[in-house]
Amino acid sequence: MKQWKRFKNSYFLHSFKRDRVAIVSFVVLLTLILLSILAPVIAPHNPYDTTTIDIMNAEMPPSWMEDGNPDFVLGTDIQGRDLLSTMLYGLRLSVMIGCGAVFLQAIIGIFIGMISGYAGGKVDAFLMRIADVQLSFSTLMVAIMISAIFQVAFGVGRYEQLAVPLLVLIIGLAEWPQYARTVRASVLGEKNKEYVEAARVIGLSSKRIRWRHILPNTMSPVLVISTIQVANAVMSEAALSFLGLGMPVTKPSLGSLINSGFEYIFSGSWWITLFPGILLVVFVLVINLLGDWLRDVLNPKLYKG
Amino acid sequence: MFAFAVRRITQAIIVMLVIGLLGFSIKQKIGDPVRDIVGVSVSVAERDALREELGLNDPFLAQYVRFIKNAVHGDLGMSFFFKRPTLEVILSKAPATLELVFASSLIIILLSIPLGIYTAINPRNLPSRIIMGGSIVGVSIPVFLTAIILIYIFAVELHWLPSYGRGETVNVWGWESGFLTLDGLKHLILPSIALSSIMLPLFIRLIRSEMMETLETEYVKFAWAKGLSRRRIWFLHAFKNTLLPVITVGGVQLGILIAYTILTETVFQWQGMGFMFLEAVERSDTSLLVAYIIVVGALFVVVNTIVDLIYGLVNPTIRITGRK
Amino acid sequence: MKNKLIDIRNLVKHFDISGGLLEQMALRNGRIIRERTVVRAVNDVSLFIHPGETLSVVGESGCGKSTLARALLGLYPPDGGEIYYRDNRIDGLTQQQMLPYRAKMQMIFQDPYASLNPRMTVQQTLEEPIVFHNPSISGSEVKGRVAEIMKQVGVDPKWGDRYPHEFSEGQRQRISIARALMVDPEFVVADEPVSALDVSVQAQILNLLMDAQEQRGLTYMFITHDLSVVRHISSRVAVMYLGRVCELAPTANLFESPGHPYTRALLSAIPDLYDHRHKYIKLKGEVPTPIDLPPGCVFHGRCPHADGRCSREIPSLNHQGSEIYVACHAIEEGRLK
Amino acid sequence: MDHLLEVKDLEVKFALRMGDLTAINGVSFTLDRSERLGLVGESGAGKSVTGFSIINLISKPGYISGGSVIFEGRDLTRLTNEGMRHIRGNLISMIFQDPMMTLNPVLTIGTQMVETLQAHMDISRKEAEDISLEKLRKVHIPSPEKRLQQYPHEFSGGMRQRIVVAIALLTDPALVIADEPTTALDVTIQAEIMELLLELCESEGTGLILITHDLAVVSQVTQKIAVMYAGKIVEAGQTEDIIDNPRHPYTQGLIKAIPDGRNPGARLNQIPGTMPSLIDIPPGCSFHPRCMIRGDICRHESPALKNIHGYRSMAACHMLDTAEKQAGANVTK
Repeated sequence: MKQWKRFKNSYFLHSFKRDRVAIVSFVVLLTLILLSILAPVIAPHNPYDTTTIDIMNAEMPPSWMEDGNPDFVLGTDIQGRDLLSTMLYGLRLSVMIGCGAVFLQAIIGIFIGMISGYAGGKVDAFLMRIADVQLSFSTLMVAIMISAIFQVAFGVGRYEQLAVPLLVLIIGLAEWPQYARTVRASVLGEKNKEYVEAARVIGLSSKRIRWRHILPNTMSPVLVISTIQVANAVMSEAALSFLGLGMPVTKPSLGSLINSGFEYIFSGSWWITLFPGILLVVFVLVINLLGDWLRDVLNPKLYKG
Repeated sequence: MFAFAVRRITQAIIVMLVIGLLGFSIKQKIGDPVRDIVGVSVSVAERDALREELGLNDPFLAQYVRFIKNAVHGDLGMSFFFKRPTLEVILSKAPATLELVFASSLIIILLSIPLGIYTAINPRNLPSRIIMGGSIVGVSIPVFLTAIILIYIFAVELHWLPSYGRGETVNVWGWESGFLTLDGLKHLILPSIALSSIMLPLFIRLIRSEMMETLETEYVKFAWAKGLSRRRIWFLHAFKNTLLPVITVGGVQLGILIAYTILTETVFQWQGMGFMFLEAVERSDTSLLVAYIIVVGALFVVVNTIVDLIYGLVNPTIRITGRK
Repeated sequence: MKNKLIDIRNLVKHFDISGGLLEQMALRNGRIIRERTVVRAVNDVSLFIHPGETLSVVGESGCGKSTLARALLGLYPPDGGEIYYRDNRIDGLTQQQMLPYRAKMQMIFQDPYASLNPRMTVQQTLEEPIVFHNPSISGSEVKGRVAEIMKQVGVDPKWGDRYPHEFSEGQRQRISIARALMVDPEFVVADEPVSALDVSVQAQILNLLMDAQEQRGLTYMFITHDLSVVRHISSRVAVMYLGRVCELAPTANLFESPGHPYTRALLSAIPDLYDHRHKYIKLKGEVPTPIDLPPGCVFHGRCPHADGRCSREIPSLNHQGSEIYVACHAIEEGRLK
Repeated sequence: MDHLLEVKDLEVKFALRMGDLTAINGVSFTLDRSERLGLVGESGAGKSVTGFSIINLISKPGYISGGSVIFEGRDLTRLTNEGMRHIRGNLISMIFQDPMMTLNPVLTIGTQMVETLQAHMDISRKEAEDISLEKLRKVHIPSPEKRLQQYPHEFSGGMRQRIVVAIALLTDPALVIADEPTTALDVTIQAEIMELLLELCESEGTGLILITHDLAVVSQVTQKIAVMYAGKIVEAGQTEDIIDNPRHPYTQGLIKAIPDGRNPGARLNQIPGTMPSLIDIPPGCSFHPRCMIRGDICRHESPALKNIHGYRSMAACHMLDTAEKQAGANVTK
């Protein structure tokens, strides 16, 4: 109750209510996430059920166009699946993989960042060198390489079966340095502050100091990059799927849908690419906008402005 | 400065050894050099003989050392598909990719510096808001989607520009260049815009935020108090200090463009290293894949080291004391 | 001879800031050599503190006074020397062995913004030390004790569930003091506790510290660069310069007849509210860095009385009668009165 | 009589989301040629904002919302940007608090000195360098020729502040505004910088506004003092009058709160509470919640700065008579 009251009066909520962009983004994001969670319930068709798919329906334009079919509001894809349903299922996959990957990154990154920042010295130098090298390769390149290796190692068939957990693993492994660096930087900033020394003077164990005193104080930057990392993970997933290194066409994510539609753009079937594209961009954009807003609010420098 | 350079170069060599180790391990685990050389239609006994001959039964470390030695001499193995040394294959594809990256970098640098400075100096006016709004939309559109949209508009609908390939190229001392023909340049436009679309917003935001931070510093305030002209304060006092972090971050980011060439080259069927890499994955051409990883790794390391050295030259603290 | 609560003998603390092996490489005369960069923060410092007194350690930035305090409390492991607490050696103890002393020795910090954990309420901050040191204590007892201490330091106990950012600087400093008092310590190190505060608030905090000392019989080690504060609250003063104690004397003696040439210069530099335009002793040159300490007496390069011996031989802290100790060849030889 | 500088009813506001907050509320003072004034106050008193508003360099979102700053007969608040540029660093220079942050780290000292001269005078680089060398010698920088080529990080804090002083004096300005010039420095260096500043101002006939929280420092350097509290001047007068015979209860409390070594171990006089922030400046006299002698009138009527009967100083207090008794009781300390 008290927490709620505190939250109600907080600067956080206050600045949220004042910012139209943040409110709109939040509402859109919430809607999209709800749509993706409820996809099996609200989607008019089940794109995974091969018995309901008729290849004769392939490449139908949206219902408002000349050859449109009211059964398929946004038209159909190359395999004759209802595009709207496929997109909802695709968004669902993207959200799942994105959140899963960020969760994995966060665990690896926070752990390594904390160890590195608190221990300092050789351990720090070693871990951060790895992070630096990996980052200088770019997370996309690392993800592409890991997935390429996995695909060669597992074989295409197995890889497609295991695509969701593998993508979570790939994107998680590719992007942990972002977290590790952020957490490390804020641990370095916090660990020399006097409240940490005070905790040491009390005699608290370093484990307790790390996780009880320092960690909560690194959470603002972690929160900010978490939003942006979800956007990045969704983008990475889309990129991998677009390259044929991610979700297979039978279980398409937004990226693989765009990929499958790309070839047909020359024959005029723009909707297979455009609609999933718009959905992907809107989803990523609202997360980025919220991330930006969050950074402005949580950054004490701008806060004092 | 000399000591600083020695340190950075030593670090680069260590990183290259580690990348070599990774590449070598991949080759060991999933590659099959025997297949790369003789294909699949050879008897088991002959294969074993060949394994022994190739030293594939030696201890891991010995093989690794040999691998590195060969790599230093430019031998990264044979491509299973092309039946040619992998390095040769990659080098034949490299000009396409490097020209693409160069063109994009040029677009990014030429646009981001003025836009970044402008939005930092006028943080609240309308043009700045439009630029910043555009930049966040920009980072939210995946490169491949930008590429597809560009193709749809300018190639499919308007027929202004070609949609795929490099067009006519000229061979200059072994370098297949598309810069020297009108057709080549036309082919370059869409891919390079698409490729720069991901980094341009990031660069604008980076320059803007660094510049704004610099404008808030005491020394800039002191420069105002000295009665200097605006231009001198903005373009010398503030921008020179903005440049330092922008060089470190920006240099690395430009290197990262190479990663995104995989996406753009796929969309535009641009016959570069990225396109080749994806084909290698599809064909399970392990040697070529590993060679690509090592070459691109070397490229990244070289870029990073050069960026660090430039940073050291620009920053008087490092130039004079050799310390960070 | 009074007994000693704290006895520091020949304490040394150096920090190696050279970084990794590669960072240590340097080029000298065409040869690559390995060069370590060591900050010699505290060099061979000996001090003792009587129970119930306030010993101030003064010096300018980089003189090692804060490092000395932190080494004393075991926050930095010393590189040499011994530390005794009531005749028990406490340097080099493990966390467990140190625990009983943790409840006796506490610390107050400089920055009222950084010294409290921003994510913990005042109640949580104050409860933590007492619960940690007395795990069997009941909840209501803890609450009672927190309220009692909060009242003592002048913070309304009903504000316990507030976070630090809701308080002013002075109140935060009071809370920081309350945290140190929670475990009922005997000895408190105060590291520049009023330097960040405005004069009017500074007076409040100094009064609070003096009151607490009187009520609880506390012993203080007071780290500061502000000599007027030192003069007001301390019984004895140790003056540090570049990691060494150059003079240790009762406050009145030190301010009336400073011995060491550095002390003289330092005292002459304090602006006096009522004595306009008094002459200060100008020192030549710059303070050397603790990375590259001069040989001999660390002050010789700037000292108006230095001679050849000063640049070769490190002076030791010599007894000059009535608890006055000075580390100076000129005084020892009688060249300087 | 013509003053060098006359600040009249200066008002500065900060435009914040919640509305405009008044940071400086009707500050007036004058400064004659070669005169030195100390602006004294605790953090949040508005002394730095006052200093910066003289050369119209308040950080955003602050702006001058009223009053005038007359310098050599011209109202600086009405000047164009270009007109103001010719004043800044030329006729009025500033010295900042932290010498480690004031100099641009990527430009040599020489560049930073020469550009100042060239911004205001049509002279060659060589001539500008010669002037710079001469000024560096004046602030006792050894081997200045070599020093011109060096970067700020090659100097110690004290040296950097001396260079900043040299830059401030390059164009022989009529007025130097020094904002806490020694707060970031050690005592021995503080003494050195202050002596240098005093010596140079005296020899060149430069006016000085010294902004500081340290009354003792001010008492060494300036002839006049203005004490600020919550955006207003509460007391102003000759230095010795303010120090020896403060009239305003805040000034009295402030001076008595300084441990001066005359009474070691005794409880210090403390002013309860803290300076109000801009958001919650109390109505009436802004000092009244902390004042020991407040009366009813203090709660709703803001006192004006006026002459005190029988004294040279001016004070803004309704209860001056009571304050006098208070001071009388303590004057023997």
